[in-house]
Amino acid sequence: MTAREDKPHLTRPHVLHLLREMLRIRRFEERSAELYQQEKIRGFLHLYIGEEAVAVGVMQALGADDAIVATYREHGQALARGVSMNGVMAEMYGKQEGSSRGRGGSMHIFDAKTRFYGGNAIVGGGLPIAVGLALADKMQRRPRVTACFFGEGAAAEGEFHESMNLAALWRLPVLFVCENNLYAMGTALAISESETDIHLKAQSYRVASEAVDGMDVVAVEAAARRAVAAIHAGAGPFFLECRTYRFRAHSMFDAQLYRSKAEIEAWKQRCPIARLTAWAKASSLIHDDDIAAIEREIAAEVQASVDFSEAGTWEPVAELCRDVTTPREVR
Amino acid sequence: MTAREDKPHLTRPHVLHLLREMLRIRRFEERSAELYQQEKIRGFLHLYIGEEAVAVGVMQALGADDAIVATYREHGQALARGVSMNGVMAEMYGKQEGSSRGRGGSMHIFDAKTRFYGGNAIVGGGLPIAVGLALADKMQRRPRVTACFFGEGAAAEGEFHESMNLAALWRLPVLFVCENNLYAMGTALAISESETDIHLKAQSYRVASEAVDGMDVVAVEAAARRAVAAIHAGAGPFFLECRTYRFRAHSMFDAQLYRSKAEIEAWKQRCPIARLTAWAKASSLIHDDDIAAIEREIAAEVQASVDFSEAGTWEPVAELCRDVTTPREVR
Amino acid sequence: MNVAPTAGTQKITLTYRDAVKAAIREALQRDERVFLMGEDVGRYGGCYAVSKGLLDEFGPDRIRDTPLSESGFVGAGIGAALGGMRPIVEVMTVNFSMLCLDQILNSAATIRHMSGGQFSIPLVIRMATGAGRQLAAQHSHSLEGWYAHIPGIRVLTPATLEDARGMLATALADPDPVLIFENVLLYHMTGEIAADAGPVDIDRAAIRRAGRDISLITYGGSLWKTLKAAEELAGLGIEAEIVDLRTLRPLDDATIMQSVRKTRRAVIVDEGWKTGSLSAEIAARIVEQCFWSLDAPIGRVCTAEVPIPYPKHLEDAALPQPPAIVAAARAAVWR
Amino acid sequence: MNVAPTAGTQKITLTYRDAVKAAIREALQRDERVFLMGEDVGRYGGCYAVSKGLLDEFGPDRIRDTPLSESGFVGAGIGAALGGMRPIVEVMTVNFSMLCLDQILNSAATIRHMSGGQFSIPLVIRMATGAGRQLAAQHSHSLEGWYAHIPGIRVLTPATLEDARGMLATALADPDPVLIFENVLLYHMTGEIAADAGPVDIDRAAIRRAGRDISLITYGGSLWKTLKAAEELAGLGIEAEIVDLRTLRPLDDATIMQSVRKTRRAVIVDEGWKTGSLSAEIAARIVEQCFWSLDAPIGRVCTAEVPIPYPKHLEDAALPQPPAIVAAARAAVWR
Ligand SMILES: Cc1ncc(C[n+]2csc(CCOP(=O)(O)OP(=O)(O)O)c2C)c(N)n1
Ligand SMILES: Cc1ncc(C[n+]2csc(CCOP(=O)(O)OP(=O)(O)O)c2C)c(N)n1
Ligand SMILES: [Mg+2]
Ligand SMILES: [Mg+2]
Repeated sequence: MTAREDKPHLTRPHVLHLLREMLRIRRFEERSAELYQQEKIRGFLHLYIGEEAVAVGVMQALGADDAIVATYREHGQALARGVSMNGVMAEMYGKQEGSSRGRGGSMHIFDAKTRFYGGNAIVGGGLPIAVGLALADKMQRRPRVTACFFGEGAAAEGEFHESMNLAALWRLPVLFVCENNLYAMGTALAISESETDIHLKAQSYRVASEAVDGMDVVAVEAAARRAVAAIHAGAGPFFLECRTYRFRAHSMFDAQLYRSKAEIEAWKQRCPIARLTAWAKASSLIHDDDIAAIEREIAAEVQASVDFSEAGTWEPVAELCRDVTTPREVR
Repeated sequence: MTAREDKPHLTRPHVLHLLREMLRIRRFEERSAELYQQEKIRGFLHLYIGEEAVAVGVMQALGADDAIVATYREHGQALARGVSMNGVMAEMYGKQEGSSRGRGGSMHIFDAKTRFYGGNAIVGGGLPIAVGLALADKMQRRPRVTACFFGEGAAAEGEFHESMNLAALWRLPVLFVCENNLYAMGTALAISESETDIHLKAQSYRVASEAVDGMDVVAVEAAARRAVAAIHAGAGPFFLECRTYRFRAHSMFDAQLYRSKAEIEAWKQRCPIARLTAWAKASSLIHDDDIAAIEREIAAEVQASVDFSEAGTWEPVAELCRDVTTPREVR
Repeated sequence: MNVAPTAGTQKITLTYRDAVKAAIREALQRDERVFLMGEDVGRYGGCYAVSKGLLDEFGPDRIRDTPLSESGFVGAGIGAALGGMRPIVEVMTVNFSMLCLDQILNSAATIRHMSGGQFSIPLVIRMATGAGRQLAAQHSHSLEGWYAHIPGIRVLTPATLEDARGMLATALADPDPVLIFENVLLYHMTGEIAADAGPVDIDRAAIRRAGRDISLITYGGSLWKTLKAAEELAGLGIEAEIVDLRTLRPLDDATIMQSVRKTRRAVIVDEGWKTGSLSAEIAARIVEQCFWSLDAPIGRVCTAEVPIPYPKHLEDAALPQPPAIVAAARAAVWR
Repeated sequence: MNVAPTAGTQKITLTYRDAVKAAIREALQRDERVFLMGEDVGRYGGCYAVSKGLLDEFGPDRIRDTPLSESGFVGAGIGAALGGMRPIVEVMTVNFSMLCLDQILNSAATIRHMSGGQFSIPLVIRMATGAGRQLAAQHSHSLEGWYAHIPGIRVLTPATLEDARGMLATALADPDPVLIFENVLLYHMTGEIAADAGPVDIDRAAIRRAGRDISLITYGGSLWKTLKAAEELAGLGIEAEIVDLRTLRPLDDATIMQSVRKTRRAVIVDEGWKTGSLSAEIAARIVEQCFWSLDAPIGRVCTAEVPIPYPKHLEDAALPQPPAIVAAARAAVWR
C-alpha cells in the first residue's frame, strides 16, 4: 500500500488486496460473533460487518507514519491498518497476549507499532485526541496525517464542534472520517440531526468535505487519496463522510426494534464485498479460484488467531494494578 | 413595549423610550464602575457599555410572557427587561434587598417577575437551559419565545453546537442572540473561530439567521421583530448575530493588551446612543431638553438605586445555608 | 412519606428493570408535566430496556429520543424544569455524565441559591452505574460519590425492588434536582414486592439485616454482596448489621450512628475507587460522631486503584467481593 | 529528585505568580517539545497574568491561545502528548474543568492502562482553584479532591513559592498526566526563595511547622490560614505540627501517619465542601493506619455545604478560617 499516490490503480494485485482486506474483517467478525455466543468474548462487541469498505478504502491512502484514532467499533480499522489479527483476537479474549495485554478488550485496541491510538468508547472522545496528534506533527514539522474515525451520531456531540474548529483554525493535518451508517444505536440520523447532510456541517468550519458511497471500496479509496493529498498540500483538515450501513445489531444486546428487516436486506444487496467481487470478476480481473484461495488463507488466519488466543494466558491477579502510572524505577 | 408588531414604529415616544433605555444602562454602569473603585461592588464586574443597542433593541420584540437567559455581562439585559434598577444595584452590593438576595452578585441577576433566568457565568452554559425553557413552552403549547444572549466566544463551546442542533431538531421557539463584540476576553474572533462570519454557522443546523449592526438600536429592534415573528410563525429557532463592541475592559482586571486605543476610539465613534440621538435630533423627533430631562430622570433613578443599596441590609450569617435546597416544611 | 406497608398485601414478581419502568409509567400517567428524555429511550427501548414499550404508550413527545448531546439535553432538562415541566432525564450511564457534569454542578445545583430562592429545579436525572459486565475502563465507573459532594442536589441509590419502584415518585415530588443511580447488575434482579408498592421515603437509610457484632455500611449494587458476606459471617458466629444508605446526599447520620453505637465496629463497602470514595466520608463521620464508641478501626472494602480491566478475573479482583468483606469484618472483630 | 537546597544560596524576592511564570519560561527554554496552551494565555497575558510576556518571548505557536473549547483543547493536549510533545495545558480555572473532565478521566487517566502500557501521556494541566474573591457560586470551586480520586493521574497543590517554582519541572519530567492546582489567593503572595531554586520532589508531604500537640493537615491556600491558626494556638501553649500534603494523589501516608503517631491528634483543613472532600479520605486513612494512636476524634474544618455566596461576610463564613481551625484544634486537645 503506497500512501502518496492520488488515485487508486485497479491492478489485479490491488483489487485482490482490497478484497482480501475486506474479507479478513468480515470473516474475523463472523467468527467473533460466534465466539461471543460461546462466551469466549465478553463485554461489548460492536461489529463492523457491512462497513468494511470504509476502513479498507481509507487505509489505502495512509502511510506507515500516519496515525489512526478510532472508536469502540474498531476491529475493521485495526485489521486494515495491519494490527495483527492474533493480537486483536487475543485482546477480545482478554489474554495477556492481546494487543493491549487484554486490559482493553474489543473496544480498546491500541497498537504502537502501527500508530493505532484506540479504541475510544466515549462517543466523540477521540476527535480532540486526533486534533492533538496532528498538532504535534505540525509543531514538529512532520508531514503526517491523523485519520480520525467516528460515527454520524458523534457529530451531535460538542466535542465534534470543538475539534472541527480547532483543526481548521490551526490548519492541522486531520482526516475526519465520518462513518455515516444512519443510526446511532437505535437513533436514526433524522432524529439526531437537524441537518442530515452531515458533510455540509464541515462548511461552517471552512473545512473541505466530501460525501462518498461507503459501500464502494474503490470510491472510498479514491476519495481518501484526494483528501490526504489535499491535507499534504497544506489545506488543513478534510472531512470525509462515508455513507454506509451496519448489517448487524449495534452490539450483542440490541433487539433492533428501530429498523425493518426490509431496510437491512436492501442494504445487504449493496454489500461492499459482493460488489467488488462482482465487478472484478466481470472485468475478469479475478476469478473464482482467486476468491477460494483468499477465503482459504483467511480461514486459516482466523483459525490461527483463535488458536493463538485459546493458547494465550491470563495475566496473574498479582499484576492487577500495573500500567496505571509508570513505575518510578523505569523512569 | 408591544411584542407582536413586526416593525418598529419610530414615533417620538418610542424613540424616547429607546434612548432612555440605552442611557439607563450606560449611566447605571458608569456609576457601577465608580462604585467598584470605591469597593462597594466586588468580585467580577463585566460592563456592557457600548453594546446597549443589542439588549434594548431585542427587548422591544419580546412580550411579558417571554423568557430571557443571559450571561455574566447581563446588567443591560436585566435593566432593559424591566428588572428593577434598585434590585440590580443592591444585588451588586450583596445586600439582601438585591434581586437575588445578594447571593449572586453582578454575574447572577435572576428575576422571576420578568422571567429573567440569569446571569450564567459559565460561557455557553445558558444555551441548553434556553433550549429547555423553549421545550417546556412547546410541550405546554404556550406561544412564548425564549431569548438567549451569549457572546461570539461562546460559539466555540460544544454546548453551542448541541443547543443549536436540539433547538432546530425540535423546532423550538428560541431566539439565539449572539453579541459579537469581536473579543472573548483578550481573544479576537479570528483567533477563536475558523469561520469568523458567525451567523453562517446557523446554516449547518438549518437555522434561519441574520447579522445586524449591533450599534444601531433601530436595526436591532427591526431584526429582532422579524426573528420573533418567524419564531411565532412556527419556523423554529432563529439566530441573530449582533455586531457590536465593548468600549470598556472585559472585566475590572483587564489591562487590554490585546487591542489598540485607536480601534477602541474608532468604535466609540459608532456609539449607539450618540447615533440614535443625532438621528432623532436631525429628524427633529426629539430636542436637547428632552435629553436633558431624560438624563435628569436617569440620574435620579441611578442615585436612588445607590441610596437603596446603601440603605440595604446584610443577610445574617446565621442564614448562610439557606436556599441550597427547599426546606422540607415549605413543600 | 414513609415506606409503603407491604406486609399482608398481595405480591407480584418482577425484575428491578420492571420496577423502574412501572415507576416511570405511573409518573407519566399521573402528571402530564412528566416526560422522559435521553439517548435511545424511545425507538431503541432504552440501553437497558427500561423504557421498552413506553414510546408506543406515550408517544415521541414524552418519550423523547435525544441526539448524543449530554450537556445539551441535561441542560434542556434544567430549562424544562424551570419552565414548569417535570423532566426525567436519562443519562445512559454515569460513564458519560462527565459531559453534563457542568450543567449539574454549575446550573442545576446552584440556580436556586444564585437566584436567592426565586427558582427551583424539579428535575430527576437517572443514570446506570457500576462495573461487573466486563465493559472495561471507560464503561465501568462508580462515581455516585462525586455527586454526593454537591450541595443543592439529592443523590439516591435504589438497591431493592421497593426502592426501584418507589423512589422515582418521591424524587419527582421533590422541588430540587434529584439524581438516581441504578446499578447495572441489578436490572436483572427478580423478586416479589407488594402489588400496590408505591412511593418510598428518600430521607432515611435502612437496616437490611439486624446484627449486634458489626455494622456493614453500603449502598447500591454492593448491598447484595454485603448480604452474602453477612450470611458467611453468621456461619462464623458473627452477626452483622447491614445499613443500606439508600440516599447518598443528604446522608442519614442518625441511622448510621445508631447502628455503630450498638455494634461498636464498622466496615464500609463502596464500589468506588477507594481513595476519595464516599466510604471515606462515612468513616470520617463515624469518627466525628462515634469515636468513643469504636472498639476497632473502621474497615473499607472498595475498588482497587486501577481503571477497570476487561478480563473477568481481573475485574472481579478489582471490585469489592464477599470474601474481602468477610475478611474486613473478621479483622474488625478480631476473629 | 528532592527539594533543592536553599540554605546559604543567594535569595530573590518574587510573587507566587512570578514563580509559576519563571517555571514555565524555564521549561520552554529547556525543551522545545514544551508549549503552553489555553484560553487567553497569549495576547491577554493569562487570566491571572501568569503568562504575561511569554507570547513575545516564545511566539504564538508555543504560547497558544485557544478558543473557548475546554474539552477540545484538553483532548488536544492529550493527543499532542501522545505525539511526542510536552504540553502544559492551562484550564483557566477548576470551575470550567467539568467541561474537560471526560477527557481527563476517560482518556488521559486510562489510555496507559487500556493500551496495556504501550502509550503514556506526559501532559501537565494547570488550573487556578479556590474561593475568596467574591466570585460567587460558579467561580469559587475547590474540586482538587475530585481529581485525587482518579487512578492514572497525579495531583499537585503547590502552596509555597518553592513549590510554585519547582513542581512544574518535575511534573513535566513525569511520563504520566499531572494536574497542578494553583490557589487564586496565592498569586499575589510575595516572598524570598533561593535564586537558583529548581525542581522539587512531588512525592512527599512537607512538615511546615513542627509541633508535638496536634497535627494540622492541609494543602494549597489553606496552608496559610492553618499557619496563622498555629501561631494563635502557640499563644495558648498548644504546639501544632502542620503537614502540607503538597501532592493529593498519590497521598504520602508515611509523613501523615508519622506526624499523627507523634501528636496522637489531628485536624484536617480543606477548602472543599465538607461532605466528600479529600479531608474525609485523610481521616479515613488515619483511622485505618493510626487508630490505636489516636487520643481524640479527628476534626475537619472545611467549607460549608452551600454554593459560595457573593457577599464577603457570607463567603468568609462559608470558608475555613483560622478561628474555626483554632477551635477544632482546641476541641481535639481539650483546651
Ligand atoms: C458520550 C457517550 N454517550 C453515549 C454512549 C453510548 N453509545 C455507545 S455507541 C452509541 C451510538 C454511537 O453512534 P455513532 O456515533 O453513529 O457510531 P456507530 O455506533 O453507528 O458506529 C451510543 C449512544 C457513549 N459510548 N458515549
Ligand atoms: C466555560 C468557561 N470558560 C472560560 C470562562 C472565562 N471567561 C469568562 S468570559 C470569557 C470570554 C467570553 O467571551 P464572549 O463569549 O465573546 O462574551 P463577552 O465577554 O465578549 O461578552 C471567558 C473566557 C468561563 N467563564 N466559562
Ligand atoms: Mg452510526
Ligand atoms: Mg465577545
